[in-house]
Amino acid sequence: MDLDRIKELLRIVAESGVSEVEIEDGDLRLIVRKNAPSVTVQQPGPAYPFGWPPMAAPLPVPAAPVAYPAPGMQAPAPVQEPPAAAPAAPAPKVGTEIRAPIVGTYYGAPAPDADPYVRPGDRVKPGDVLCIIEAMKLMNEVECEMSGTILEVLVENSQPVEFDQPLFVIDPD
Amino acid sequence: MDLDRIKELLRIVAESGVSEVEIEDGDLRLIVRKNAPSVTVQQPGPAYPFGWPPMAAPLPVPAAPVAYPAPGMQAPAPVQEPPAAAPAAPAPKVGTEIRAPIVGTYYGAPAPDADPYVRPGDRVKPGDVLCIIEAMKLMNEVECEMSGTILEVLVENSQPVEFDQPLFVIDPD
Amino acid sequence: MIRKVLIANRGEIALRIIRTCHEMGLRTVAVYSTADRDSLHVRFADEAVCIGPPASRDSYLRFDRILAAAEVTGADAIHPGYGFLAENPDFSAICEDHHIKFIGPNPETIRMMGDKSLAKDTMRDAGVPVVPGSKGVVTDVESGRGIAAEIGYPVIVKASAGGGGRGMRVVQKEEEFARQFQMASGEAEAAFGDGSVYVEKFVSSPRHIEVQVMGDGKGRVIHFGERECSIQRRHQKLLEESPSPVVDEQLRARMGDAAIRGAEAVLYEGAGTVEFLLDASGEFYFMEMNTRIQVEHPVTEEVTDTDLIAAQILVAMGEPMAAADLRMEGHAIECRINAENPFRGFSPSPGRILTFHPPGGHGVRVDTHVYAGYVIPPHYDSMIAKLIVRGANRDMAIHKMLRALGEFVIEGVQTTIPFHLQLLRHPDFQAGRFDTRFLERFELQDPDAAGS
Amino acid sequence: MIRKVLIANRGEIALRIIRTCHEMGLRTVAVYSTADRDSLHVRFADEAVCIGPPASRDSYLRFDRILAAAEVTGADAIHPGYGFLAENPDFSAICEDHHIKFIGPNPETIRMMGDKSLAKDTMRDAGVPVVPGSKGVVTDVESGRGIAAEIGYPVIVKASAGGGGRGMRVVQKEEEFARQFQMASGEAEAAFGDGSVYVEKFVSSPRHIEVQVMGDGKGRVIHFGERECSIQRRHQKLLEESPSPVVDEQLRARMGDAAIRGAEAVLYEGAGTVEFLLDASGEFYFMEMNTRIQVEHPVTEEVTDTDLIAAQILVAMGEPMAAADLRMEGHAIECRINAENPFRGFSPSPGRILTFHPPGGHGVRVDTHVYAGYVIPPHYDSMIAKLIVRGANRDMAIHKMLRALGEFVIEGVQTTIPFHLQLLRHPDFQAGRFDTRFLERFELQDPDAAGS
Repeated sequence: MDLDRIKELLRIVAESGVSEVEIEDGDLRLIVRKNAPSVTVQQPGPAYPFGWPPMAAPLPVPAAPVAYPAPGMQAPAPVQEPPAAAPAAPAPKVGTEIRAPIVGTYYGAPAPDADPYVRPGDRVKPGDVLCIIEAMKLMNEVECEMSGTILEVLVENSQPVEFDQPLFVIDPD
Repeated sequence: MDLDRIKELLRIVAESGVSEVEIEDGDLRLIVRKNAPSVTVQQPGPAYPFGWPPMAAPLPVPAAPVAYPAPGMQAPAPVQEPPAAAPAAPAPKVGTEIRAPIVGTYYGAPAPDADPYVRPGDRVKPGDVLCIIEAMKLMNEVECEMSGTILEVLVENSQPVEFDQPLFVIDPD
Repeated sequence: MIRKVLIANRGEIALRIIRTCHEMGLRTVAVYSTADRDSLHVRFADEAVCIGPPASRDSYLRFDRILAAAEVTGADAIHPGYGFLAENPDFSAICEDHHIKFIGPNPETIRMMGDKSLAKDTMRDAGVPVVPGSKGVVTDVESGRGIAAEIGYPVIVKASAGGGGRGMRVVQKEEEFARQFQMASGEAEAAFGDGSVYVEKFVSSPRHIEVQVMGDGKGRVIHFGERECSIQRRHQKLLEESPSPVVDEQLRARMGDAAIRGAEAVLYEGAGTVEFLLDASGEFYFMEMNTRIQVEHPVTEEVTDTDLIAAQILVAMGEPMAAADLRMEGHAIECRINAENPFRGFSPSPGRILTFHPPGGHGVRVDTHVYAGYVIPPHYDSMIAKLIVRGANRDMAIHKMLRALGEFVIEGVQTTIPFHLQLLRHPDFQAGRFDTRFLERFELQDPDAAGS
Repeated sequence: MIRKVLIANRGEIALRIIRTCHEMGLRTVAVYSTADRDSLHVRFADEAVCIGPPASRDSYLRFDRILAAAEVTGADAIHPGYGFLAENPDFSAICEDHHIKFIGPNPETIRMMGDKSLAKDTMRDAGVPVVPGSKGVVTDVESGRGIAAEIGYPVIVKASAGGGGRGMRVVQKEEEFARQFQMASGEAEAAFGDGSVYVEKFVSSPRHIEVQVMGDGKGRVIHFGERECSIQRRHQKLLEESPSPVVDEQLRARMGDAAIRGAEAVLYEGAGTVEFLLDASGEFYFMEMNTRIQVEHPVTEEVTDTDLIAAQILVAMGEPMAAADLRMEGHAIECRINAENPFRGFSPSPGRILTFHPPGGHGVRVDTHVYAGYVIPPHYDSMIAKLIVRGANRDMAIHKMLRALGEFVIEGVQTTIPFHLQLLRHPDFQAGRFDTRFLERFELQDPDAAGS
């Protein structure tokens, strides 16, 4: 399970009104929990030092952090491990990863109702458009830099991607 | 070089008026430094919070700590390593250590001008007095619990000893 | 004048005292058992003397070995910390005999406050409110029953020499009195070798509120406000805060005055804590006086901007205490981080700490003697750190504590951090609605059991 | 209303901001380069987005990538920290364009204060004392020489776009003027692509004193007292404290008033610092204004009992600032712990931290993003921790800092801890006798070279 699935899951839980979700998938166990309801604490005295006015609303309790597996300090668990290494994902076929050159929102097709640029099994060559990453209202086409066969598409439409995030697995010629 | 030698050295440096002493002995390197002279800091305002009066005298700067070799946190260097393990001491003959049963001041002889209870090479048997440890004005005789030959006396007259500190090395029969 | 202080203790409080001594320009001597060779109080003291094997009775509780260590190192004062010999009148007396300054009250005061009946009588005579009950110990069931009838049920039968809940029985009605009385007395005899008990009114829904005082030994006493210590599990405090969410200016003044009256009556010297029970109607009753620094003293330090250890030492040096108005600012909370498994009945979890990363930043204080690689010895108590935060008000302090606990990484042993996180998120805790029995009702959610 | 804050920075300041955001109930987004995957700001943020490779110009300095990260995470505000984009007017402007609140001043204020000549003119017009010198930039040697003759030697020639000592030349007498002028201008051209310089009176034995201000953007500004930042090595601050040992109540009021006048004149919004040179006679001159939070802000927080990051965010949310009197209590010192070898010209010492044990206890604060096992990347600055202490007065703060530095264990890399220990023991430092050139005279004793 990669970071983005976790993000997506977080968003879904946040919007669902459900207070706790637990997922087990192979060795990975992920628990997402939302806040205990926040309570107004009646507190006399100044709410903010140095003459600041009281806060308009009580501060919400921060959400419980996502239970990433075993975050050791000595060798921190890589939170943004590429999905290839995550036990939850099916073992990808051997190949080369094509990674995101920028941060933005991924689109696999030129328009919502259009066919995707590439599907697993497609042959690609240098210069072929693989996807679009939207950043700051600009649609940036990501072009292929090698010839080969697409083995896998790793992200989903309109999903946010970060720099260096694997997008495709390609079997180069 | 054991802790007590370091203590002794510290005391000597403190009394000497010398500001720095450095000793190299085999692999061991020990540097003892005294304070930089303390300076009265002119400081307006209260010297002590919550209505305490100003201190009578300026606070002295704490003494620089003795430079024990490599005090790593992961595996702290044993500060009170028995001298047998210290590189500065001559390698002791193989034998059994007789350790101090209490904290106090070590005396090797019944009186200042008397012969010592034991010397290296002396034969001892159970019940023989080996030394005196003075604690709280009481002279506590330390008796031998085995038969054998004294190989080494590890502490000096009127030196403070702590619990479990090796005093003698004995070659048991 | 004090120039070199021997600290007759271990763990975080030994390090706490060493730190302030060094800041005051005083030399320090640590004493330690062979189990504590690698503890930070040994590392950071100017001198360290091994005094015995791991068992406390052969090391940290041995008068002779500690005094011998003071003699061989030339220490002119002994700070006892808390626990061990801190409230032992004989130790205070023997230090006096050896012309070593005991940083704490004189033997008579310690003895008097250590005897619960005598302490209560002394306080009552000084005009401090006490729980209605027997004057002194009750030796037979019949006179006990008479007193109980007079003050009204429910009553509590308590061991005179007790502590930690042993020899303590609540009696709801007269029919049960004889049986409960005999059980309390029997437990007291077994636990303390002293079966004497007293009988008093049982205060329901009480809060444990204590007032920090400091006396100069000549009859002047000042107070530093209160601490709320109602979050207890089997009489063991787990979280403390200052101020209490239910104590207002007027109540604080009344409790402070009472604490000062009591301490002045015994010409109290040094730091002490007067513990009160506060009932739901706002009435408070003297419980006992602790004649030492407390584990939870940092919350008072944070809101009153004081160093209480430095204050103890200054008083011991004979520095006069100037008059000062109490000024409390902000709100402080302390969480005790124990090596215990909160999901297994707080069972001890000794062992090697593999990873230790304390939280930091604005308003966060950590008092600890441990580090990555440290082995928690099984011989002593399980507290490995105190996490203290200060915020502008209680709400902000709670949020700061949640943030700090969330950053605290300890691996290799179980700790009470998950307990504190759940407690601090509890609506009743956030609202300040709790008493000393709150944790009996509090349901801890075990995350490992969530899916089962 | 701000609900989610993206922190466009790294290291300790990113973590510092995340902590306060969480305490305020705000969500946080960290951005990071591939070199910072293991940094604590990534671990402790609610979300983290990788924005580029290690080089700052491809990650932390890239407007587009940071704004895209804000877009995909739905952040509604950006906190720039210090350094990187914090004083970039174009970044502030582009945030405005994208309806993302930039936590800091508006682009015009940043631009104005970033131009040293314009800043100086603005301050002079607002009645803030400035160093006598050229009005605006000087383009040719002859007019420069005329101005120098008017204000009297020594004078200093400074790059308008400068910083960090580049494009800066002191001229002692008229004969040297032409040569030094041309060298300063040439350096400025080379370093900043802008050869314009100005000429002003050279203040000898100056102290660097700066005043912390906060403005609401509507013309109201308050100040939080001064910081003493004269302990500098090649214009890099190493130790800061508040209050300054040489600033008394009256001087503080005068400097504070001047800082407020200047900031009010530009309708200043958010946290800012007005830097002054203070000469030996007690006269002070405006140097420059930093339109961001400073590295050394914690010393002000400690003595004024404020959270300046929270204050920045509250101002950005439009919360009104109430009138308040400045109250400074106690004395705070910050030591910058850099991964540098002080005995080898403070050369950087990147690498893996093997052991990391920060000091703790009463009055000690540590702000750091590192931990045992952390690898310090060679791409960014070398600061790995800030150690801040607060004591009742300067003397006690110095002793507390010595105690805390003595406890700080960092193994695997060289640090500035030995430098700070020697500095704090220096009689002139302890007496408060120093200026910005103090470290040029300060002789560091290398313990490894002591015997040779």
